[in-house]
Amino acid sequence: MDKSTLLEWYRQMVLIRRFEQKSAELYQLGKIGGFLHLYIGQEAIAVGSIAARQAGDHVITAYRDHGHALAVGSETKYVMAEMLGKSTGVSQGKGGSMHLADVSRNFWGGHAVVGAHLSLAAGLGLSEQYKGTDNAVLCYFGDGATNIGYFHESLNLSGVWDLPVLWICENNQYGMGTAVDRASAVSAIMQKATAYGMDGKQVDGMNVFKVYEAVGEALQAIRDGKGPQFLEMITYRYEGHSMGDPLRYRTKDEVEKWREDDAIGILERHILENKVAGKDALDAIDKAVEQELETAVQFAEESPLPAAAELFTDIYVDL
Amino acid sequence: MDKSTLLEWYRQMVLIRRFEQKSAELYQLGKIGGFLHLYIGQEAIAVGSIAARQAGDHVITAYRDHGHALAVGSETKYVMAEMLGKSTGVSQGKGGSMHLADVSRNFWGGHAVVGAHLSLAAGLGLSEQYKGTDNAVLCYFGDGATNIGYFHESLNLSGVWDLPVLWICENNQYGMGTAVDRASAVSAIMQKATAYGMDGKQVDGMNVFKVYEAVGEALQAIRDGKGPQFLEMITYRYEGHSMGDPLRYRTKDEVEKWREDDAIGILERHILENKVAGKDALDAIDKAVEQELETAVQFAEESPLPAAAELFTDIYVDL
Amino acid sequence: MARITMRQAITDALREEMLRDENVFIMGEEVGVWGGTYAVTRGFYDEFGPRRVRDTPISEMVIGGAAVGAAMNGLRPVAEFMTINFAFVAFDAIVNHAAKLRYMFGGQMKIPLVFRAPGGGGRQLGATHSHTPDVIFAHFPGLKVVSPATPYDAKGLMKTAIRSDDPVLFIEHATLYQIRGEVPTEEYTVPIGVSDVKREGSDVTIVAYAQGLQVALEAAAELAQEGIEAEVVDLRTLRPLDMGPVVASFKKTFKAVVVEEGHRSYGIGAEVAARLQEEAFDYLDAPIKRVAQLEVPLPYSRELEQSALINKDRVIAAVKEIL
Amino acid sequence: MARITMRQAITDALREEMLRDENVFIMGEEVGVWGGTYAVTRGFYDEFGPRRVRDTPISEMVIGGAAVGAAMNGLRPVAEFMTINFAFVAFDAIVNHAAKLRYMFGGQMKIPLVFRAPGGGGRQLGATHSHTPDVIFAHFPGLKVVSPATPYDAKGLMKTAIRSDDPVLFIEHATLYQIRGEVPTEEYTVPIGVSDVKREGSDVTIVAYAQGLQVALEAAAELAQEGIEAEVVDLRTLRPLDMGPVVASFKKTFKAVVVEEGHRSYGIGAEVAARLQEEAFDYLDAPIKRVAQLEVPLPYSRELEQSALINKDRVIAAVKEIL
Ligand SMILES: Cc1ncc(C[n+]2csc(CCOP(=O)(O)OP(=O)(O)O)c2C)c(N)n1
Ligand SMILES: Cc1ncc(C[n+]2csc(CCOP(=O)(O)OP(=O)(O)O)c2C)c(N)n1
Ligand SMILES: [Mg+2]
Ligand SMILES: [Mg+2]
Repeated sequence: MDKSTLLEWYRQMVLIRRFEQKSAELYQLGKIGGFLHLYIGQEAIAVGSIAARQAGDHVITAYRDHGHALAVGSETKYVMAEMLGKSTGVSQGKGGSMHLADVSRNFWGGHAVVGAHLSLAAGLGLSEQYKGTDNAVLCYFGDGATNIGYFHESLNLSGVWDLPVLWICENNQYGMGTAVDRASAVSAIMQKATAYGMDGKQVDGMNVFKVYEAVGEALQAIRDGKGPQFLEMITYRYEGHSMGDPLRYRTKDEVEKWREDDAIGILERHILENKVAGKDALDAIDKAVEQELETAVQFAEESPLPAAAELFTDIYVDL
Repeated sequence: MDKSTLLEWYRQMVLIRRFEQKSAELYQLGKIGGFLHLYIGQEAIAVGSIAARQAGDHVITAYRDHGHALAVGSETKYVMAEMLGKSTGVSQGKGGSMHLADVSRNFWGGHAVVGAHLSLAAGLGLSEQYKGTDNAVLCYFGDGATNIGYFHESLNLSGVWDLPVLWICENNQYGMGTAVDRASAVSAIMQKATAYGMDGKQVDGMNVFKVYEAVGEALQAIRDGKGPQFLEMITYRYEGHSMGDPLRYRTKDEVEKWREDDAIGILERHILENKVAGKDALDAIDKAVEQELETAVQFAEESPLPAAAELFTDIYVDL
Repeated sequence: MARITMRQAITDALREEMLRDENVFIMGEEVGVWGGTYAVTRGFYDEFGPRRVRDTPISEMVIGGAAVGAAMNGLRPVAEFMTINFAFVAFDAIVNHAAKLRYMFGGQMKIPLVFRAPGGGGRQLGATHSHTPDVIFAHFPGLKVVSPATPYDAKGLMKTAIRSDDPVLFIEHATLYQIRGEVPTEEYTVPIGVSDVKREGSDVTIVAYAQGLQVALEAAAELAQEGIEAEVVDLRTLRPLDMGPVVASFKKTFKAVVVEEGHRSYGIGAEVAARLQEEAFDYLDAPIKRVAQLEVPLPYSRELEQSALINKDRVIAAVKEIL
Repeated sequence: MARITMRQAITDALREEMLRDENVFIMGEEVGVWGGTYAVTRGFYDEFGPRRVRDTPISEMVIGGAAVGAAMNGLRPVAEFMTINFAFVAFDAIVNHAAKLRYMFGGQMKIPLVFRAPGGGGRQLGATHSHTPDVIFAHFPGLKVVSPATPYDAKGLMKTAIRSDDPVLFIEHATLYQIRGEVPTEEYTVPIGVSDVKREGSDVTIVAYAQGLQVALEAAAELAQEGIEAEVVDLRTLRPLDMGPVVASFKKTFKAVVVEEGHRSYGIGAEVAARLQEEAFDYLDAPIKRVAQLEVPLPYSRELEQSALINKDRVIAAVKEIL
C-alpha cells in the first residue's frame, strides 16, 4: 500500500470517528433528532472495504451509516446537513441520520428496517447482472440482522441467481442489548453462509489491511464468476446501540478490552512503526479533519430548513 | 416391528392413497372445491413418523395435509366431510382440504401460507417447554418452504431457545413447478440445518421403516435434551402439485422411475417376503379400506352443509 | 377491436411492454416454466428466456425487495405475488420500501416497478387465502394502487403502470380473468388515477371497481328493467383516488351506493362515503350505502362463503333502500 | 388513586397479570435484559426470569407466529413488536394466523394473546419508522384492536386484553408514554369494544383516540374559552368499533370532527364518517370533518414532519368550519 493510500485511510477513519463524536454532541444539544447510531469502533470496515471497490460497485447498509457515507466520499458538510435535517443534506433533510444516501456515488443508503436492505442489495446485484456489467454490490449488515427472514431470502436468492453481491456482516457482538449467542443458533455468523452455498470467512474487522485484502479478494471472486461471497467482520461498537442506551448488557471491562485493539490505533501504529509517515503528518491530518468538521457543522447550521412545500415533493415522479 | 404394527402401517398407507384418489374423483365432480393437493407417493412419511410419536407430541403441516390427518387417526368420514365442506367435517366445513385439523389428536392443521406454520410449530414447542413436559412437535414442510423467511426465523429460534421441535422436510423434489435446485442455493436441504446448529440428516422417505427409525431417534434426541432436530425426507409426489397442474416441468420418465420404488410397494414386499402376512391378509385390508372410504364418502355426502348462522360463529371467543 | 379475456389483455400488455423496453422483466413464483399460476405469462419463458422471465424461490420478502433494488438502479421489474394474500409476507417491502424510499432519500431515486397480485374471494380457498385487502395498500402514500374491472382497462392500465416511474400495485381479481371485452388492436393506454363512468343513469350512483364493478353492472341492468337508471362509476385506481366523476354523478342523482368485495369496516366504501358527504354535502338526499363483504373470515364451504360475499341482489336491495 | 404515567400504567398491568396467571409471559426484542426499548418491562427480567420474560432474535415473523402457536396450546403470550412499523414484517402472522385460525378450524382452538406495538409519528424517525397504520389492522375480522389514550384506560384495557381469549393488537402511542393520569390502586378492568365520552359538550362532537384524543382535548379546552363546548368521544377500541356513544353525541350536536394521527385517506375517520351518515342521517347539519395526517411519507426534518401531523389548531379550524 502506498503512503498516500494509507494516509487517506487514516484520514477517513479519523474523520468518521470525529464525525460521530461531534454528532453525539449535537444530539445532546437537540440539534440532531430521531435515533442516532454511532459507528465508533467499526471504522476500519467501511474504510477498508470501500477502498477495495471499483467505481461501479454499489454500497448499501443499515442505519449505522455515517461511516459508509463518508467512506464513499460524500461531502462531510452535506452529510452533516442531513443530520441536522437541512435542505442541503444529502437526502434533503427528509432522511436524517439513519437514511443517508448519495446515489451519485452509488451509495444507496442507510436503511432502518433491520434486514430489509439485503433484499434491495439483491435487486441491485440483479440489475448489474441484467445489464451485463462486472459491477458488484457491497451490502453491510449487523450480526442481529442475520436472524431475520430478509437475510435468508436475500442470501438464498443471491445463491440461486448467482448475483454479484458481497455480503458483509459487521459482527459487533450485539444487536442492541442482545449478544450474538442469545439471538443466533450459531455463534460464528459465517457458518450461516453454508446454507447458501457460500464459504463464509471471518475477518479481523479492526484491522483495515485485513478488511481491504479480504474484500478485494471477495470482489475479485465475484468478478471471476464465483458467485456471491460472504464475509464476517469481527468488530465492536464502543458506544451504546443508539443515544440513550442504558448499557445494562455488557461490562466496562469488556469495552475496555476491545478498545485496546482500536482500529485507528492499529493503522496509526503501522504508519509510524513502518515510517510511512511521522507523527506530525498524522497530526496535520487530525487538524485538517477538525477544520473540515467545523466547516461542515457551520455549513449545516447555517443551511436553511426544507421549505414547507418540500413536504409534498418527491412522493411520486409522475403525479 | 410386530405384525399388527406392520399391517396397521400398510392399512394407513393404503387408506391415504385411496383417500387421495377418491378425492381427485370428487374434485372432478365438483364436490370438492378450492385447491386440492394430493399426498400420493409420500405416504410413508406421515405414517412412519407419526407412528414414532408419543401421545402428547404435536403434529402440524402444510396444505398437503390429508395424509397427516389420517395418520394421526382422525376418522376418515370426518376428514372426508371436511373436504366436502360439511358441518360434520373436522373443521366444521370452514377449512376445507388445506385446513384439516383435529386438536383432540394434537393435530394442529393444515396451513396454506407457505412456511407460516413453522412459526406456529416453534410456538407449540415453546408451550411444551414452558409447561415442562417432554412432549415434542413434529413439523412437516416442503422443500420449497425452506426458502422463505419463516423457515429461517423459526429454525433459528428453535435453536436459540432449544425448543423441542422435530423439523421434517418432505423433499418431494419440487415446489409447484420449481425443482429444488432452481429455488435453493444448496441442493441438499439438510445442509441448511447447519446454519441453526443442527445436524441435518437425509432419510429415504419412501421407506416407512427408515422414516420410523429416523424419527424415533430424533424424537429421543429431543427428549434427551439435545435440542431441536432436522430430517430431510427424500420423496416424490406422483401427481401434480394440485389439481390442474399443467405438469410442464418434469418428464413422464422421471415420474415412472420414482413409482418403481413405491412406498406402499416397499412395505408390501417386506410383509410378503418376510411372511409377516400373506396376500390375502393384505387384500382384506384393501377391501376394508375400500369399505371405510365408501362409508366415509356416503357420510360426507349425506351430512348437512353448515347452517347459515355458522358464518358468524367462532370468529371470537368472547365477543 | 378484438373481444378478448381480461387474462389475455394483461398478457398482451406485458408482452408488448417487454418487446418495447428491454429493461422490463418479469419475476415471481412460477411465472416462467409453469407459465404463471393463472396462466398470464404462458409462453413468456420460451419467448423471452430465463433472463427476462425469472422464476423465484418462495420468498416474497425478497421478491418485493429485489424488485425495489432493481428498479432503483434503472430496471423496470414486473414482480408477481402469486396471490395478494402472500403480499402480506412482503408487506414491509411494498408499503415501506417501494412506497417510501424515493421520498426518504429526497428524490435521489425512482422506483419504477409493478407488483402484480391476483386476489379476491369466492374460490373456496379458506380464510387466509381469500382476502380482498386492497384498501390496506391504498392507505399508503407513495404507492399507486390500481384494480381494473374490464379487459380494456386492464390492458391500458397495465401499460401505464409499467411505464410509470413510480411503484404500482396492480391488483387482478382472479374471478375476472375469464370475462371478455372489446380491446383495440392498436396501441393505447389508460391513465392511472382517473375514474370512469361505465354506465350512465340519473336515479342513483353506484360506485365500484374490480369484481364489484361487474356486480354493480349486473345490478344496474336488473334495476333498469324496473325503470331505475343507475349510473355506475368505476374507480379503477384506488390511490390516487379520483372522486371527480363520482361527485359529478352524485350531484345528478343525490344518492349513492358503494360496492366493493372487501370488508365493509374501514373499507374503500368508507372513504368514498366520507368524501362524498364532504364534497357534496348539499346534494345528500339519503345515506350513502355500502355493499361489501360481511365481517367474517371467509369460510371454505361454498354456500357459506358465497353468503358473505357481495352479489347483485344485495346491491339492488341497497339501492331500493334509498330510492 | 395514584397519578402515574401511561408507561407505568401499562407496566403495572403487565406485572399484575403475570403475578395473577402463570401462563402469561412476555416475549419480544429487548424486553428482557435491556428492560424494553420504551422501558415498559424494566425490571421484569430480574423479577420473573428468562422463562417468562423472553428476549427474541430480530425475527418478527416468528415472534408473531410463535406467539400464536403458544397461545393455541394454552399459554397467554404478550408479544412485543418493538414498534408497529416492524409489525409489517409480521403482517401475515398477525392478520392471517392470529386472526383467522380459530375460525378456519371451526373453533377448535383459542388464540389468547396480546401483541403490543408502540407506534406513531412525530419523533423524527423518517418515513419507514413513523407509521400510525392502526386502520389497516382494524380492517381484519378476527383481531381485536385497542389503542388507549389515558393511563386509566391503558391499564384497564391491557388487563382485559391479556384475559381475553382472542388475539388483541394493543397499540401504544409512543409520545403518550409520558402523560399522567389518575389510576385506581385497586383492581379494575376496562372493556374492549366500548367507546367513552372523555368530555361533555353540546356544540360539536369530536371523535378521537390515542394521541388524537390528547390533541382533541387540547382543542376542546381552547374552544371552551371561546364559548364552544365540544363533546369528545374516545373510541379506545378500533375493532370492534363501538359507535354507540358517537352516534348518541352526534344526535345532540349535529356536527362532528374525527381526529386521528394516521393518514386521512382510507383512515379511521372515513369509517366513522360513513357510519355516522348511515346511522344518524337525519341529524346531519354539516359535513363530518376529518383531521388527520397529510398524505405524505413522514420526513425527518422536525418542522417539516410536524407540518404533516395533526395539532389542536387544525382541529379548532375544522370545528369552526362547520359551526
Ligand atoms: C425489522 C426490525 N426489527 C427491529 C428493529 C429495531 N432495531 C433497530 S437496530 C436493532 C439491532 C440490530 O442489530 P445488528 O443487526 O447487530 O446491528 P448493529 O446495531 O449492531 O449495527 C433493532 C432490533 C428494526 N429497526 N427493524
Ligand atoms: C407465502 C406463500 N407463497 C406462495 C404460495 C403458493 N404456493 C402454494 S404451495 C407452493 C409450493 C410449495 O412447495 P413445497 O414447500 O415444496 O411443498 P409441496 O407442495 O411440494 O408439498 C406455493 C408456491 C403460498 N401458499 N404461500
Ligand atoms: Mg450488531
Ligand atoms: Mg415440494
